[in-house]
Amino acid sequence: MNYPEIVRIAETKKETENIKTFRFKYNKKVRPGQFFMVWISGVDEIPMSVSYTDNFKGITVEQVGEATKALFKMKKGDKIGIRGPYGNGFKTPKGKVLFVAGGTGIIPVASLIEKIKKKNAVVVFGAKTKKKLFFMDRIKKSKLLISTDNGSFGYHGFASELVEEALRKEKFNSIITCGPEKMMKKILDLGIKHKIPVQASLERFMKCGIGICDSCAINGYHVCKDGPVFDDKTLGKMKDFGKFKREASGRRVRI
Amino acid sequence: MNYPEIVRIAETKKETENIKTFRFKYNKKVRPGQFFMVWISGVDEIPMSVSYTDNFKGITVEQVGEATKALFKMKKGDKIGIRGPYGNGFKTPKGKVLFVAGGTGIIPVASLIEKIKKKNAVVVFGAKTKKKLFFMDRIKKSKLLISTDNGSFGYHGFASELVEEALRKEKFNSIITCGPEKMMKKILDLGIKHKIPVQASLERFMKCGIGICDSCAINGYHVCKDGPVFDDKTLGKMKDFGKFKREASGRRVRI
Amino acid sequence: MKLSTEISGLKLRNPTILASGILGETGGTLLNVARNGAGAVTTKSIGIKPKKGNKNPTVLETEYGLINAVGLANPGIDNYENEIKTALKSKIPVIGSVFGKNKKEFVLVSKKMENFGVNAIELNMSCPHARGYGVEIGEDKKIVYDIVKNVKKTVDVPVFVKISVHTNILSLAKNIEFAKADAIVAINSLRGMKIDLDLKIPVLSNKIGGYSGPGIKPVGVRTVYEIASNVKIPVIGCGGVMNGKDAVEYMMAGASAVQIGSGVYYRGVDVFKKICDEIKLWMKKNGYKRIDEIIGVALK
Amino acid sequence: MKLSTEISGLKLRNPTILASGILGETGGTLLNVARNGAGAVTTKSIGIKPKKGNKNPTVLETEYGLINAVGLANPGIDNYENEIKTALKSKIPVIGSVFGKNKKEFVLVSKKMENFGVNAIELNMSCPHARGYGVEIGEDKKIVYDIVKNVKKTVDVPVFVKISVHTNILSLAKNIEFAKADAIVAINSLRGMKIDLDLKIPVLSNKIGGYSGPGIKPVGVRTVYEIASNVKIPVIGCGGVMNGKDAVEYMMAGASAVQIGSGVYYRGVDVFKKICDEIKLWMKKNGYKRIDEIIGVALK
Ligand SMILES: Cc1cc2nc3c(=O)[nH]c(=O)nc-3n(C[C@H](O)[C@H](O)[C@H](O)COP(=O)(O)OP(=O)(O)OC[C@H]3O[C@@H](n4cnc5c(N)ncnc54)[C@H](O)[C@@H]3O)c2cc1C
Ligand SMILES: Cc1cc2nc3c(=O)[nH]c(=O)nc-3n(C[C@H](O)[C@H](O)[C@H](O)COP(=O)(O)OP(=O)(O)OC[C@H]3O[C@@H](n4cnc5c(N)ncnc54)[C@H](O)[C@@H]3O)c2cc1C
Ligand SMILES: Cc1cc2nc3c(=O)[nH]c(=O)nc-3n(C[C@H](O)[C@H](O)[C@H](O)COP(=O)(O)O)c2cc1C
Ligand SMILES: Cc1cc2nc3c(=O)[nH]c(=O)nc-3n(C[C@H](O)[C@H](O)[C@H](O)COP(=O)(O)O)c2cc1C
Ligand code: FES
Ligand code: FES
Repeated sequence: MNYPEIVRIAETKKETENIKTFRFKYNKKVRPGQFFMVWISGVDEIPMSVSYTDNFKGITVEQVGEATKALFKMKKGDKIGIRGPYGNGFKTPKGKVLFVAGGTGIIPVASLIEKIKKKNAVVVFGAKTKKKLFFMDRIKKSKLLISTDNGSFGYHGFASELVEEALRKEKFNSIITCGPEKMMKKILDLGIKHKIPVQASLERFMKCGIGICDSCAINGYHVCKDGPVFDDKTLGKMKDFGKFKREASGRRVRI
Repeated sequence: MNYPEIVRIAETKKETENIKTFRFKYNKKVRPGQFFMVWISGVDEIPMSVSYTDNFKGITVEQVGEATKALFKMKKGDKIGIRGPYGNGFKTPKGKVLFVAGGTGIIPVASLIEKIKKKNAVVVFGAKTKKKLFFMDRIKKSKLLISTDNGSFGYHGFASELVEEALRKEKFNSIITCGPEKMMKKILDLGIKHKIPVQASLERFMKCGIGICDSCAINGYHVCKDGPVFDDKTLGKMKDFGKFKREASGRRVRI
Repeated sequence: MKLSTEISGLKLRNPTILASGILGETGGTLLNVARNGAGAVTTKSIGIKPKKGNKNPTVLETEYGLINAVGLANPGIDNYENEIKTALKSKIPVIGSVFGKNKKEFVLVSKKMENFGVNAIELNMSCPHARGYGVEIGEDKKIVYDIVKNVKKTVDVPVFVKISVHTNILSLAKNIEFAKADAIVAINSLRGMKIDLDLKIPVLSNKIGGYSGPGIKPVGVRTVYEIASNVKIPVIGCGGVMNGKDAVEYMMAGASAVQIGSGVYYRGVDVFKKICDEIKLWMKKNGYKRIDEIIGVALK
Repeated sequence: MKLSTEISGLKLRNPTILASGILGETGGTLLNVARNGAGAVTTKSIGIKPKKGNKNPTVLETEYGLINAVGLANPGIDNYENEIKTALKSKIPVIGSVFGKNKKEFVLVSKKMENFGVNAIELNMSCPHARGYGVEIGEDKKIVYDIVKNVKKTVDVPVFVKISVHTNILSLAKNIEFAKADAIVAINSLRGMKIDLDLKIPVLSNKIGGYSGPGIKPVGVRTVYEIASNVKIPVIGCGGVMNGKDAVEYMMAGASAVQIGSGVYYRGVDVFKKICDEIKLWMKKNGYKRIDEIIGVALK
């Protein structure tokens, strides 16, 4: 039944100044890339990628507004409602994989990176500053290419530039990306150019999470059900990808 | 689901001037003594014992009022609604069995008689006149003791008198009876006197057939669900047995 | 674990009450229901005269509940004394359900019920399918007010008013409170229909019937919540209570007790015992000691 | 097998219509629903201004249906032209659902909807949970009459009126007919509630929501039957249509077509195709050639 199960927070961990991980027991099977609807009672219910997909599940939250702020205040033992997992999740890629994460985009891909053989994964991870890098422990066994917008760590510039370089140097069988949509649009274009299949994980405003309210619609697709992960072919048909999103009211606005 | 299945009458057979058998396909398993709720659409839905319990089911109907009259007019191919089987049915008796049927009381017991070894069954069957005897083919392999109220066939008198005689002559392990309630009361008393377990099949006004409307109540028992077959112990606790019944309104009236 | 509850002075050993019209026509059956653990029993709705009710089919199962149009069949108040007397042997409260065409009938039958010894009266103003009774009366809040007021003047036992889902539930509830009723029972079954696809007619002889059972629970809980948020007299929840959790949900919504009807069909006559056990289990798991700690917790 | 039907001049290739508020906010999705076999699509209810709606949780599953309180979230009529334009590419009828606080808003939004090219207008007078809209308007049959009459004066496309379960459904339906509406859509979801036992609060942020899905079908069928027995304008059935047999049941009760909402959740977006196939199968088995042979057969 698509109804929240109340779980108690078992562990919290500060990842950066405004990103925190919450761990709890929740027994349903989850694939990397799927998400939960997380109910903070009295406040809101919001979509959150599953950041730890084993039985001791986790979500990793960036504080951006009211609901995430309320969640941030919660401690071990506090109750939250979880329903899901929802969405398709990533298809497990074969061969050599290029992961491209921008900022909190690392959250849904980290558990997938952990599942890929070390020698098969190259991870490009871009953040604004050094302080905003997190999950480094989880991804460090793979080959890492880090960028920061201000050069405080790694390459000084955008992740997409590192990607172009990587694609020139090595052959990849698959690209997996999550991050700001404009960044993902660039990565998609690079993938098409190099004829490498791309999977990108999208975000849209969500209410039901189960494909009926239409609030997460993008050109006839539903991010909650058909996505959040879409392949290059589907992304190619989405005229709004990288350009328009929808507000809570359903109004179409520029990204 | 306790909802009528619409079946087509496959065969009708006149048993006596005002008793007819209707056969139809209905796949649920039935025990002798159980009954159906039979829906004659636009008229009524009435309880009817299952007279043939194999897959080609049958009910055998005495025309007494509006619904049975409407049913009598129905022909092969006409539709009736069947739900059930309801009630407990007879417990298959062990050892030597005395069957005591009065009038239409033969209907629910005939299929049980057929299942009992010939040498183990003695059947007392009482009717008003010779013309009102039916199902003789089905029970004739057993030892038959027939009575008619007017002496037009067999013993001239009541079935209960034949029963007293049979009980004097032979030892029985079990008595099974169905017929007018005053007759069954006598049989019960005889059974108790001779210390022979009795099963009697009762009739009460029925609506739901599934134990919730209380219209078939007798001293806290429900004929549709706890019965229609009751054993001597339970019958002994029923103060109304043989004395009172209830009308459609629930009013308690003398039998 | 304390399951006992109280409704305007009426003490119940537990909050499960047999709803009117299910197994409640005869005294022997009411006794049997008491033996199976009910906290109180409600009689079938009784009127001024014997009434045969509708032709069958009158009660059937549908996908998520039952559908019935028994048609207020009842033996009439003057034939009902012995049933009440038998039921009273149970020692648990017996609630006499009363219906009528008008104030006069309601008052008369209620008075006789009281004389027979019932511990409370329930005015059925919500039968979903009997013309001229029930919903048509329950619809008009002025008539309801008038009937309740007059019954209250006539009898001393607590008077409950059973209502149906109503477009304007709040003003109706307030009028009932204003008329000094002792509790509101909500909800009766919903007006529903099932059409037989094979015969192409409504399956109930009365065509329209009352839809009860698990499928109506969200409507019942909502109605109880709305009433409990707006009046001070106790509310008794009814509609789709199948298990202990359903009972707890109604109580959180503000019900002081719950009535169980279709649950008898789905789980047997010992549904009362079963539900009490389930409530206890739930209370234990959640650290509750007394049932009244639960009542109304979800009302903000 | 002829599945086509007609509602006051609006021709549908089959009698399955997407109900308002399910998958109907964006043009792209409406197109996709058309591709999945719907006979017509209804937009989400659109108002005069953008409206965020309620905070989540707004849509959840409950035992026998869904419960939602989206709160009439919508981009506002002035942002809706492109959605309609996209939907119209489907070539099947697009029904613009309209809500408002008062006559002025209903008329204004309806007029704009018509200008955008919709093939019919549906006036939502029955949202079960948004204060000041919906049920509160639909309750007053005089207001309903007034709004319908004025919208009819303003637009040329057929006007449908969607109503809720209402204590006095017949006088409401007659007023709608009298105001010259082209069809009545019945029913919207029922006012319901689900309380979370763990957190002890209503689970929807709005507390009360609309209960839809299989659990409400008997109420919907009854309402359609009662309306169809009493007015001459077409009725569109809605509420718990999950499969072909449910659709046939509604049509027997007098519905010229059915709307499907929660069915999308239970059976996927291709529920329209599936139901049409099931209707055909049923027709074949039962010797029907045209869908209009079924419509209303159960009305005596
Ligand atoms: C599939 C998916 C996975 C996500 N995974 C993560 C994650 O792992 N970690 C993380 O920190 N964030 C994630 N998000 C984003 C997260 O849902 C929002 O940051 C959060 O809802 C903000 O809520 P708020 O009340 O704090 O902010 P608000 O002040 O309400 O809004 C801030 C921003 O969050 C967006 N937002 C608000 N409510 C919703 C909603 N119901 N659905 C989608 N967006 C919303 C708004 O569009 C706005 O841009 C994910 C979103 C989606 C759709
Ligand atoms: C468990 C059970 C098994 C039965 N088996 C048979 C059978 O195999 N063959 C047979 O001919 N008859 C059987 N009957 C009796 C049969 O149900 C009635 O004869 C029939 O209902 C009469 O209907 P009517 O409309 O023709 O008569 P009416 O004119 O309506 O009534 C005539 C008599 O039938 C009784 N009756 C009417 N409706 C019902 C009802 N819903 N439930 C019970 N009694 C009713 C009335 O009490 C009345 O005494 C059985 C009854 C029961 C309870
Ligand atoms: C067969 C049947 C008969 C009923 N008869 C009555 C009645 O006589 N008086 C009354 O107030 N309610 C009557 N009801 C309604 C129930 O008391 C109850 O309000 C309704 O069934 C909802 O509860 P439930 O879902 O637990 O069944 C009847 C219900 C059923 C199923
Ligand atoms: C999530 C959701 C949103 C809805 N939004 C609207 C709406 O905006 N306007 C409207 O008229 N009905 C709305 N409804 C009601 C449906 O159109 C429909 O009347 C109701 O769900 C019953 O049909 P169903 O059982 O097929 O779902 C909504 C229903 C759901 C489940
Ligand atoms: S969130 Fe409702 S359709 Fe995706
Ligand atoms: S017929 Fe309804 S209880 Fe037996």
